[in-house]
Amino acid sequence: MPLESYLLLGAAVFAIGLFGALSKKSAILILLSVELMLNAVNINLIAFSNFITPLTMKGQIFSIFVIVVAACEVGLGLAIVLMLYRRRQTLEVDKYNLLKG
Amino acid sequence: MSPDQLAFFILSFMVIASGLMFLVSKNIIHAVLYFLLALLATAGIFLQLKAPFLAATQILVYAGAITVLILFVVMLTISKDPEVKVFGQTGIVGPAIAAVSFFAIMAAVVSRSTFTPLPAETAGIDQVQTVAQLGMELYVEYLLPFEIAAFLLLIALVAAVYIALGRGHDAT
Amino acid sequence: MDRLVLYTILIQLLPFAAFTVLILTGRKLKFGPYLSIGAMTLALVLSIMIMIKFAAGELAPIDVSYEWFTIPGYDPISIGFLIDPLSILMLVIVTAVSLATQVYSIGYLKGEARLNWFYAAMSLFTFSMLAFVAANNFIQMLIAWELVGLCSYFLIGFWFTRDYVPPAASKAMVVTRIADFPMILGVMILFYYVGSFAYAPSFEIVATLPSGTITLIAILLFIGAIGKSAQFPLHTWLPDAMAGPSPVSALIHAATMVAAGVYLVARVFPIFELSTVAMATVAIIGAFTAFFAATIGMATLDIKRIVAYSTMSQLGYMMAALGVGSITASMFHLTTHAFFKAMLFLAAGAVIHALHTQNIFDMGGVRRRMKLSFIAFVIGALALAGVPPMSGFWSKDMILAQAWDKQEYLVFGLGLFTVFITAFYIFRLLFVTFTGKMSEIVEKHGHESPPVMWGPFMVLAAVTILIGIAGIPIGSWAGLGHWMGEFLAASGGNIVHESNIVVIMSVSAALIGILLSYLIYYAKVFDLMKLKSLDFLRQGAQNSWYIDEIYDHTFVQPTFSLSKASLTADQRGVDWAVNGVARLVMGSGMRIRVIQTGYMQNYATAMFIALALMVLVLGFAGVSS
Amino acid sequence: MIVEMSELLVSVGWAILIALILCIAVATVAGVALVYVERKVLTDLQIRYGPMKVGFHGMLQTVADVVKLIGKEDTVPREADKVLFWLAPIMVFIPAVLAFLVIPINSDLVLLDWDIGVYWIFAITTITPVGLIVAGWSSYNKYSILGGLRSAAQQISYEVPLLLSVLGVIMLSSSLNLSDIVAAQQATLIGPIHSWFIFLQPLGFILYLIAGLAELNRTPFDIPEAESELISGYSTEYSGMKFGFFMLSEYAAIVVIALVGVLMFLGGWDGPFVNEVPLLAPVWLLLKTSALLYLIIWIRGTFPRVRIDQLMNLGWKVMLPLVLANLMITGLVLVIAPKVF
Repeated sequence: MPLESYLLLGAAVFAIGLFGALSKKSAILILLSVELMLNAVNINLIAFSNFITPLTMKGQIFSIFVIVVAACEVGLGLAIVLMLYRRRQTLEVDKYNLLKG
Repeated sequence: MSPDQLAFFILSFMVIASGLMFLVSKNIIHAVLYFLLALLATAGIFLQLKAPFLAATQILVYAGAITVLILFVVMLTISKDPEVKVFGQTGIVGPAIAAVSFFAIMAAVVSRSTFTPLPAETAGIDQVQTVAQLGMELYVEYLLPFEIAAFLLLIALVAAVYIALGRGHDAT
Repeated sequence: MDRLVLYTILIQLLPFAAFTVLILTGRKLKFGPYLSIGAMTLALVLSIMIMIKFAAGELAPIDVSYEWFTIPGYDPISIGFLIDPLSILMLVIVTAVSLATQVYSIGYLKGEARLNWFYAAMSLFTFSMLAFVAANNFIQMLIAWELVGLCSYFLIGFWFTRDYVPPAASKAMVVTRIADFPMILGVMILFYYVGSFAYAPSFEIVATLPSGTITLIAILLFIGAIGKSAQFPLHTWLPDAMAGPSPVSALIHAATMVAAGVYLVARVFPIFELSTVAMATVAIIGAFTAFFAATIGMATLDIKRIVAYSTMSQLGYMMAALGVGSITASMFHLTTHAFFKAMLFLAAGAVIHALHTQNIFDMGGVRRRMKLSFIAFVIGALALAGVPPMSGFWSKDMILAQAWDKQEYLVFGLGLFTVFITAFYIFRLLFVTFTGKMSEIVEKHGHESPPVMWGPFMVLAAVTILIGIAGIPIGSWAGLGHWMGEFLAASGGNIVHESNIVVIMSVSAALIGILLSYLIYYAKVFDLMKLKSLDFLRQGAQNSWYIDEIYDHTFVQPTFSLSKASLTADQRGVDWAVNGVARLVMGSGMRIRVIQTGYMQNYATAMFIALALMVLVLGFAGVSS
Repeated sequence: MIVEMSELLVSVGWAILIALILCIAVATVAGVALVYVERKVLTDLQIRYGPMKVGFHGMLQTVADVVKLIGKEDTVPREADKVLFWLAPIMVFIPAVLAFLVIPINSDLVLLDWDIGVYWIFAITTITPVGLIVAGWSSYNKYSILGGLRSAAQQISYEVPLLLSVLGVIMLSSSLNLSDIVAAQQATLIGPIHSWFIFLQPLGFILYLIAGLAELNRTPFDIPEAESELISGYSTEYSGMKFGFFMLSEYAAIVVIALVGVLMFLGGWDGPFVNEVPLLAPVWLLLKTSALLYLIIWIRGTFPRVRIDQLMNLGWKVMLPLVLANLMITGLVLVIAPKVF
């Protein structure tokens, strides 16, 4: 398959993740949507790695770091989610509007 | 149609379909499982891209760690009334515009771009990369970033434990 | 470095160091005044040392420059010192009078809370004046010139809690600023043609310019001098400046700062010499101011104001002397005047200090209570009137002789008449204040001032008597040399040819004035008040010939009207528009506020849509280009 | 296009299908056999006969049990999430099956000769906890949920020491491929003793075994299934062949752990006369695996169950430091050894 199809797949997954992050109600699912977006990035990175730098595999290296960051993010995100739940007994982001102007 | 193409179509269909199902499913556990399915299919895509190590890592990290962790949190915080609306007050029009326009822009950019392998690496196009090569690259060329990433993980671990324990404030 | 330059810098830095210490330590320093006085004493000793060496011919004039910064295409702007007889003479005068007034101030300002500030300002003033005198270029001169004005503002406003003081201080500042503007313009024009700020190259190149340009530059510079030296028509600030403490009046508004204008003209005299029109202007303005101020002095009631008008008058003489082409005469009169006028101010200050009034008709018979002040005042009055052998006689006589010699009969005539008026009004002051019956106030408060006050003015009195020797035209008259003329020769000073007719005329004019004053105010042969026909003159003189009122009507009131109109326009028009804009913003803000929902997702959505739009726009722009 | 596609599907599908069927067959046979072996060994340890009726010495007993499970009524709780309830056993079974993909039988015979070999096994088996949680959650039974969560927590906790304990071997052999790892153990260490990594990594092997037992939820770490506390944990509500799948995958996983242990620490198919008679290789492998399985069953027969807090403490406070120390020592030796010898 040509590189472009993988890039399009990455864009589609990113768009799905973006839509989820912008529209979902549950804080956990928003977190997962962000993970989907990171995943889309990984698809792109590995596709590039395969087509542009097949010998040095730079894209794969980068996606390893992306996965590391994603793991950190989930760990911290879930800790925060737990704390929020303890405070407000809900994870619906509609209830968290302290920034209201 | 080559096996390669077929695999790609099936896998990308799985990724996108389960991604969409993730968006619309009312049950949060179902949503998480669709998420898992999307990621496993992505791992298949990685396999197809000659990146088995990353495919395995994807399964290990996302399926083995992240999904289980999320299921834990879902179990711990499951809401008493199951009536859960899928979408928040933002609605779906704005996010849909954003997502679709993002995809459209990316598609336009991709269709207008040409990609060629780095001149020095054209020889590697058909070569199968091994884990050993990846390891050498990671631990020799990218040792410092690797160490920093490890340290970041450690910090995140400590911070997550500290936050989740909720010490110092209204721990209930 | 040349030792002479080193000494000059040291003389300037001593008062500056005193200022720095005083301003940094504030009120805490107990011995603040003594620090300042000590620095001043050293400066004076150094100045006199230089002067003696110069007079003995051991030193030669020097003009050094140290590069400060450069403007491409022009001579470097430098810090430099021009040390020649003219500046050395001024160094001595400034340090000497400053020392005297500072010593005097210990007594005069006893118990003032802000004494250290006073001494700091005095030190800064002295430094500025010395820097002005020693400068060898226009930039340095302008900086010092403005600093001098600033210190004058500080010192006039020393008692700023009294309601008449701040306007007086502001007036001094504003009026001199009005004069400074043309002066800076002159300097800029000069720089445009010369390409350098330094005096020496300027003088050389100016000579090659067309006469109209020279006249323009000279007149513009002279306007600055008019402002600083309180010449007609920019003299109005000086009488008001008497609101400051008497030592300030003595130092700044009699001896030094007001002389800065005269010094400036003398310094750049090579430029004036090239233009007959400028010279005539200087002469006429000077002579007229001398006469004009003297007429006001005849009717004024305030003791300090009388002395102030006499200062104006004498400054007019100095200007006139320059106008008729004699630096020697001008500088000689500046020197003698500095000492006797400072002394007069200090003595008047002693009287005011004792009696707490400034109206001479409230006084009377002060002589019996304040003998030393009386003696000093008599010496000063004689010197001012121009009675031999007081120093004032010699210097004023030199000016008249110069005018006579140059056949400037208008200047000579005005000068001679002014001698008469001067003698009249200063003895009027003397007789009314010190003789006759003791008034109640004098009975009650009259007492001699402490030694720390009378010491300085008695010393100055001695100097007043002796300093005349420096200018005795012994060469032509009694067979000895013109010391002043010879000393200043290196700075362009000339030797004035005396003539016996002038001496006789001026001495008799002075004596007639004294006699008249004696008859009216001491012997009371007749009462001037009964001459109703003179009332309008008296009224005019007492109101300074309505100059302030004229200014008020021609400049101040229209400005106020314009300001009020502008205020109305601002409040009705501009404010309305500004508030309208604010209200518009606020109103629309209140409406737009609702989009701040507090939900991160909304913000992120907006961000991404905006990003997409931006990419679209940029993409189209990129495609089209 | 469609014809072409279907042809392709058929050809590729056959390959995958054959591989899967092979795996499933191996897993099923291994699982079924192990159940029988376990029963027999346990009864032997307890000095009784155990199943004797079906077949020779009850050898077909488990086969009969499977047939019985297939025939049993498949009950589904009314409140259960039916799709997930159905899906969970498969989610547990598939990883266990897929693990067999990369396990070699001798130096050439392996379904997928993959350079990430052992990493694949550990990666794919991490899906199992998800299945367990889903099973527990979809049963709509609080014991099931608790059991599922406990087993998931336990598996996640012990995955870290398990992975780290084999890293020493991977460092020594510098490969993830199981065939390469076995080949690395062919060299002679001292005389007849081959350089099996159990000699070079004794601590690693012990830790691997303990972590493996915990990973398998086996005694003494069988808290999630503790009958006395949780009524069999996540599988309470399951019956019929769905329950059979859980059992099957559990025993298949035990076989996988034992196989990997043999391949990585005990020289794989290495043994006497293996070079002369290549057919001996699978036999040696089978023998060694059986021995290891016997050890695991033996442990089940003799050790009491630990408490959950003891389990967690052991995992994080004892195992983890020990495996890290093992790893550091291995690394140090690897750096220093080339200079010494």
